[in-house]
Amino acid sequence: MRRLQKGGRIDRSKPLNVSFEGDKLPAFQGDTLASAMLAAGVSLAGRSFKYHRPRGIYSAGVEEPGALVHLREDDRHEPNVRATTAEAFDGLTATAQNAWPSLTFDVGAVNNWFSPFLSAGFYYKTFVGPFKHSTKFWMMCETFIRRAAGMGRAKYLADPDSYEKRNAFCDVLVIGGGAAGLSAALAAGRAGAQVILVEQDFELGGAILSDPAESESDQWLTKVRTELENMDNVRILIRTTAFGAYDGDTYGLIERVCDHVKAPENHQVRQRYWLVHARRAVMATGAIERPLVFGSNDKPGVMLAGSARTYLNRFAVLAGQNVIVTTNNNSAYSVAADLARSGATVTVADLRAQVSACVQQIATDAGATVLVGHGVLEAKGGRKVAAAEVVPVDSSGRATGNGKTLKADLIAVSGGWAPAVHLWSQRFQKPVYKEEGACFVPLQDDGHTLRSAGISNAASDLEDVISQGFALGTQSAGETGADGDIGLCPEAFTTGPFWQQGMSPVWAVFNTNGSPQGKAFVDFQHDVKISDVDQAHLEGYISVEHLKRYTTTGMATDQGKLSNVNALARMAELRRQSIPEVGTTTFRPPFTPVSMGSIVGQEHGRHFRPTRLSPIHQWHQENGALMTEAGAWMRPWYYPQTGEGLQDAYVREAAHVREHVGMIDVSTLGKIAVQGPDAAEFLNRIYVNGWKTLAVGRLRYGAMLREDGFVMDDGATARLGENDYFMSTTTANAAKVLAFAEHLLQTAWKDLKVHVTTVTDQWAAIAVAGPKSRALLTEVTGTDLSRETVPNNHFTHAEIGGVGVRIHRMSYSGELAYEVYIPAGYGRHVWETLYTAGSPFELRPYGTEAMGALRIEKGHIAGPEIEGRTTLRDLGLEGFASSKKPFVGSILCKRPVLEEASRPILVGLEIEGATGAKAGSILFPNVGETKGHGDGWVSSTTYSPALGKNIALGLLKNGKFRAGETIRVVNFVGNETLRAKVVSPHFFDPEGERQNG
Amino acid sequence: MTRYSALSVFRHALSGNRTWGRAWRDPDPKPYYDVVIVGGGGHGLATAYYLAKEHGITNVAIVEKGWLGGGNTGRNTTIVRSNYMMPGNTMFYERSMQLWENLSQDLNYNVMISQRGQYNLCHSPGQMDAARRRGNIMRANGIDAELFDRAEVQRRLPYLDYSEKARFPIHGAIYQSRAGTARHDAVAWGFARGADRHGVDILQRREVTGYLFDGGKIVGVQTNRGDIRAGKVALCVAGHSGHLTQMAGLRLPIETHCLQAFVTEPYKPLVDTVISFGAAHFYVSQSDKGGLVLGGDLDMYNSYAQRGGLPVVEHTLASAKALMPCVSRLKLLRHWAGVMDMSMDGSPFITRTPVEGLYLNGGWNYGGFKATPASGWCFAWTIAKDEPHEDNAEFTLDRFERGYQIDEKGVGPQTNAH
Amino acid sequence: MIRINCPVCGLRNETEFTYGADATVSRPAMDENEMKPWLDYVFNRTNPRGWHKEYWHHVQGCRQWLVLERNTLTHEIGACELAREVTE
Amino acid sequence: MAEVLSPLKSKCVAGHHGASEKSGLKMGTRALSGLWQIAGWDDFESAAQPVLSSLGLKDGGTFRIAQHADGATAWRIAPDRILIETADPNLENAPELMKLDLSHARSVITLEGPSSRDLLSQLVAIDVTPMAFKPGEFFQTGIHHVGVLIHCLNSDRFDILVPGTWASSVWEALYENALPHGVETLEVA
Repeated sequence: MRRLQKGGRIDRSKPLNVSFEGDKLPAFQGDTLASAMLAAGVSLAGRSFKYHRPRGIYSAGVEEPGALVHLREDDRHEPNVRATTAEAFDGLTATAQNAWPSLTFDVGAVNNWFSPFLSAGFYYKTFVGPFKHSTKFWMMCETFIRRAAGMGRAKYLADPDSYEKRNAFCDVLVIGGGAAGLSAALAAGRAGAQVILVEQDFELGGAILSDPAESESDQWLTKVRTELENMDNVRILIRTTAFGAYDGDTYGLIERVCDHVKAPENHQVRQRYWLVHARRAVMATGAIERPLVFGSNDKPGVMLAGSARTYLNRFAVLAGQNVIVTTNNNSAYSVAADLARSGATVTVADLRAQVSACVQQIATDAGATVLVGHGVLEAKGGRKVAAAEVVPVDSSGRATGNGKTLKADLIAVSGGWAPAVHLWSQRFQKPVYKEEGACFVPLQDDGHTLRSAGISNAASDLEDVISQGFALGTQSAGETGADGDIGLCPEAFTTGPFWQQGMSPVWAVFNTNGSPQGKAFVDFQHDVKISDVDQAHLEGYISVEHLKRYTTTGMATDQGKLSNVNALARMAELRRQSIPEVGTTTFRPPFTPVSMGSIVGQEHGRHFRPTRLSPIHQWHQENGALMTEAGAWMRPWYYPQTGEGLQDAYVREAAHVREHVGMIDVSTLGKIAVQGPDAAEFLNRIYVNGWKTLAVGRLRYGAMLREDGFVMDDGATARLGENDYFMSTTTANAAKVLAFAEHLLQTAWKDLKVHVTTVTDQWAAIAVAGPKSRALLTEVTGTDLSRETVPNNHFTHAEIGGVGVRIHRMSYSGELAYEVYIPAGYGRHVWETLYTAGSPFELRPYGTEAMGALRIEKGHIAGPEIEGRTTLRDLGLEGFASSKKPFVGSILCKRPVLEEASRPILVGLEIEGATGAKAGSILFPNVGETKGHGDGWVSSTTYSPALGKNIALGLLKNGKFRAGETIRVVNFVGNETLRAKVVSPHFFDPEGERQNG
Repeated sequence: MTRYSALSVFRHALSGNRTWGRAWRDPDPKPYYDVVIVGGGGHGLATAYYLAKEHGITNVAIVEKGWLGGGNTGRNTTIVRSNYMMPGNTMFYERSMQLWENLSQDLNYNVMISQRGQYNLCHSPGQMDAARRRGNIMRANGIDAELFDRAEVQRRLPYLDYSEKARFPIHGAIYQSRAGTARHDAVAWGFARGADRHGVDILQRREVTGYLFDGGKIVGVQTNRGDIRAGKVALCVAGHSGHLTQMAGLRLPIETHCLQAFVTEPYKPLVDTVISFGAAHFYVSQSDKGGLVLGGDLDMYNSYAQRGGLPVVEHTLASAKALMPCVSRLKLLRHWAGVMDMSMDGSPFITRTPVEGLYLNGGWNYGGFKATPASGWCFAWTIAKDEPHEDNAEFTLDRFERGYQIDEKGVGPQTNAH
Repeated sequence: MIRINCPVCGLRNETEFTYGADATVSRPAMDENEMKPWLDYVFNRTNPRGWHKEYWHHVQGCRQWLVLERNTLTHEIGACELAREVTE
Repeated sequence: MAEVLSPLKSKCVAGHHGASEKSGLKMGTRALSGLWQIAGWDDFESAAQPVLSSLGLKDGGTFRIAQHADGATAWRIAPDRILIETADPNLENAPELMKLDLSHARSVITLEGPSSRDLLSQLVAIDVTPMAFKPGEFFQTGIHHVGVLIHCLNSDRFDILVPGTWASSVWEALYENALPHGVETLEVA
């Protein structure tokens, strides 16, 4: 292996520092890590998955199964990087993976000796262990298996790089920048369509880049590329993979913006995820060469023939000095010729019985030897190829006589080519089999917006590639209405034998007895041998899906790009069926693996989901509140004083409200404007209680059910005007209630003249609660808020700090209390005005935990009680339901189980002893077993400062008749059993004297 | 039939693995079976296995339109657990767990039950309370459960995001140590081999196209390759239940939805347990091969297409990174989807139907895989005895009429919310 | 990415919408007193393989409820109307 | 009278952020003069006309194109709803028409600069290229899962109306995505 003195497409004026396993590699701008490794003579690149066999560089592209490495270090470390697609950059460091203690001496390689026992499915038959009802033995074995499996090692470090998403729209998306794709983009571009052309490589050209530099093809490429680059309506994205084709003509692309430099700088993103909506797409993705199956065909030094040519012509690396080129088609003759011309000793072992003279001449003219009707039976050597045993074969690949051993350091193989139909298959269906060329191709259907051209469509020759591309580009642009002059199709250039011309469908070489020589691999990365396919067949795993899953062929990081057809061909042979009868597996996205970070873009960490903030949020933060999550909202949980924890703080806050006055930010409540002449009728239907009589200036509590009759939400609604209501919902259900209301109005109740609009953002809201609340508000507003003027469930308009507000008299805490509604932009101002004015009244802010304590003392329900499985009756609200009118859920709430007398219903619990109960504890009778589902559960708990004891709300079977009973409150997961007395849920001021006072 | 063991593997290896017998036969159908099971997935195969093993009913055929185990059995995220709270569910899933724990031995097929534990993370005090209730119900029913606070979760799973930056802070977790994963394909193959050993005929690539009726009673199935008469016809076709009952004139409280699954490239052990994110629908485990297996939410709309849409791909990967920031540079290898029965309360059906001779096993929502053994066991009981076992007594179709919704999430009759 | 042609807002990605429910079931009249029609409306579905009519809500757009025709096998999109303009 | 506090006030501090030597964007906020929704039923358009006329608006615009007059802008946000920005707090009354004050319900994020369309394309799944999104046009869509209204003022200047309680989070999403372009944040005017 060596770097040639001249030629290639590398920039010799730009040497790069590149290292593998600590060894410096001679690399230039334009190299890949793989080409640099080859140039340096590195043959051992990695270890295989199962047997830890040595693996070299097998390909020059995305299909690489062997040369997978760790790239970069520390928090930019990346496992499983294909050396063949990693662009060389200055400062690149790569290390080997899946080998311990070192790549050259890997303990895991011991598996290779045991390989007969590790055949297909062996683990399904072993490791069960001798113990009934125990999984311990398997789990012990599993520990070792897991350590040996996996490929690269991931790190637990957070990614320092950033990513972005971009939405794009175009008329024609061209996927693939080879001859077909360039021609398609050119036609569509000339027609005037908006075109995006994507190429996964860092250069446009596709297979042309594997032709000798400065050949005729280069001139074609330069001409077409230049024209494209000068079109404003064509966007060219290189280093960009179209990884998936999705519904709605949407394509996912990943652009590797900074993977070819050591680290992104100046806020550049590492990768960009493009979501492209393309009216038409041209798939010009080319083909992937197929391996041949023979003994030790996985040994470093065995390489795809086309790749050997790529390394030679693109990277100026001669991958072997003594080369056996073995093939079943014409394409490898260009490889043989180019290698021979570069000074290698080349022998072509062609599996076919007949090869046309002019094709042979291509090789012989360059100095290569051609053996027709010959194949490689086995690659020989230690950690790399040293020789090949070449045998004469019949048309099925079986040896017909003794072979000879030829010295070789490179075996270049070509089993034909498989069109890269992945994207098409992801979107539509299984591709169809084309006998001529023995390959799967997309079904051509004009109804499809994604169509293929060129080699991915099994074009017959280069002229066909270019004209297919040009024609499909023209057609696609035309279908989007672009009708500019497209001119003439760019002339084709001459090239060597075209991809798989003349292919004979033989993919494996066997001994004279029909068995493979040694280990002959179908799937290189997962170590699936042809004998594993045979065994799967023997055991009845004969469908392609069973075969894939039983042997794991095609499930490695290359997703069967190499193994697919050879495994199918073997199964077809065994089943005595054709390949299409055996079928193929479905291709799934992504085409090549994509980093998770790129798809996530900026939506991570704090920006994983948006956050909703009250207009008063900043004040809470500035004043030491501890915040808690409430759906998307952040709410003040409690305002700790020095040294206080949650418990002390909320008890203090709640007690303070009962004694003086407190205020809490309730801006998070859902608020909905219900407007229109039929608003009352609407409320009458959606709430269980009646609304026809509510006067302007008053408000009323309401409960609503789901369509199936369970409680959905509750809250108060005020009548602001004749046709104008202001509904409040719980924080959690605001969006759900609004969408439900809109649904009913727009689908079922179209006759109602009602508009519902969220006004949650319009209003800040502050609850002011406590015996001194009236005095405080009276002073600060100068408005008469007396019991007579503003009784409970009334509201009035007032001013605070010069701001017009609406004051609702209603109480959640059970205290004399008001809710002040303030235009949001003044929310903080009013809060601060109240805070300052409240000083003589000992006003203190309180958080959600204290609010919880207060409402539990009053037996008011909240989220833990409205948990989606409780009925009005369960929650003690049956009295609210009107019997005079139908309402949402009014029929289904009468289903028998929902009316069973024994259902758990809301009760109060007074906990015995000094320890409070935990919500989620289970209720059991005082005696008997604590098994099963118990008699109910604890929904909400608190220490009640007002009562001086621990209390709770719970739902208890027959709760209505169990007042005074002592029951057990069991928290199994906290190892705690408490006793509690069943009481009314209205612990505190059951008559409501305080709130009505 | 070879009994599988390390010894048999050794013995066959010595003869070059060329002497293995078929794991199951490929028989021609008989004209009549006592029971025809429609659907050769895990549930159908398990039903056949237990019909034969527990009830001695061996004149049984499984009719599968494709290849056995080719549906959701081979498309799920392989999690097994028994952390259900609602009466009707709790003991059913615990029966399943107990069957799992002995399944490899019972089937003589290693289905790789890995009881590596499962964490359900909680992100608010309210979620902690809900988790406690669930854990307590489990414990009261003899099922293992532990509740961990934030510090304990951090000690056990140090690689999650506990930083200030986390949008949804981790408050704690409920943990079931007996939960874990199983090798999904092996479950289908193990049951298939077990059923076959008892004489059950597995008829692959045969699609049911209708029923044979005698009066109002179903007495067999029509298939694309001929009719088969049967004493009883049992549906195990979750994802397509509605389609197959429609042919018998029955509408179900079921919609078919698409659930995606994701696997990354293989890595050395990174996550040694199963973690469910409580802030979004997301869970992760790592397969024995090393791929991180990720699961997310439904695609939300009715679908029979076994492929998913991009929004859920984005959502799932964002959840993964939100939970475990280190996954950012790891790579997604493959994503696919399964179609499944989403029922109106999120719970399944194992029941006789209003149509005589027709039995239904379906409505598995997300939970089908973990239920496989108990589903087969209970369905076999129901078919054999014409009445449910107490563990599937509530999985009837009339429960909606009665008002007995088994709604683990409390979200009501909206299939895509379960 | 399903793309829905909202009659108000134009062609938009599914991410702007929420899926509502099967639009082939209609809500019984408010004064329907029988249990059966309500059970059918709330619980039972035809669940077709193929073309389906369904409600979508344009929550991040005009907040209109739409009736969309969509193929559940292929995810093809058909007609889309404002729910309020659909006449049964 | 107290000052209206914008939820974006703490964000709008003059400064340059992100990529150095690049200034692709300016982000800021502006106060709404007043924002009203008018909504009606069957004959909405004629019901709305007196209100629109009194503000000098020809009509309510289309679902795509805002209607603008001196001191008033109308966005037709739904078949029977129009959103109007106007300083006039006393809109005409009309029968069969409901008015709703939303002046505090939205915040405006202002965006301008050569990279503003690029930034929008990072967050909005709609074609925002100059051909597809022209001055005077608007659409309602989502940014970072939040429903917003984006109004194109001229070739590279946009107003984004965001529900106030989400404004801070939407701002941050825009800001994080803007860093590679270089972003100047503007003080509240």
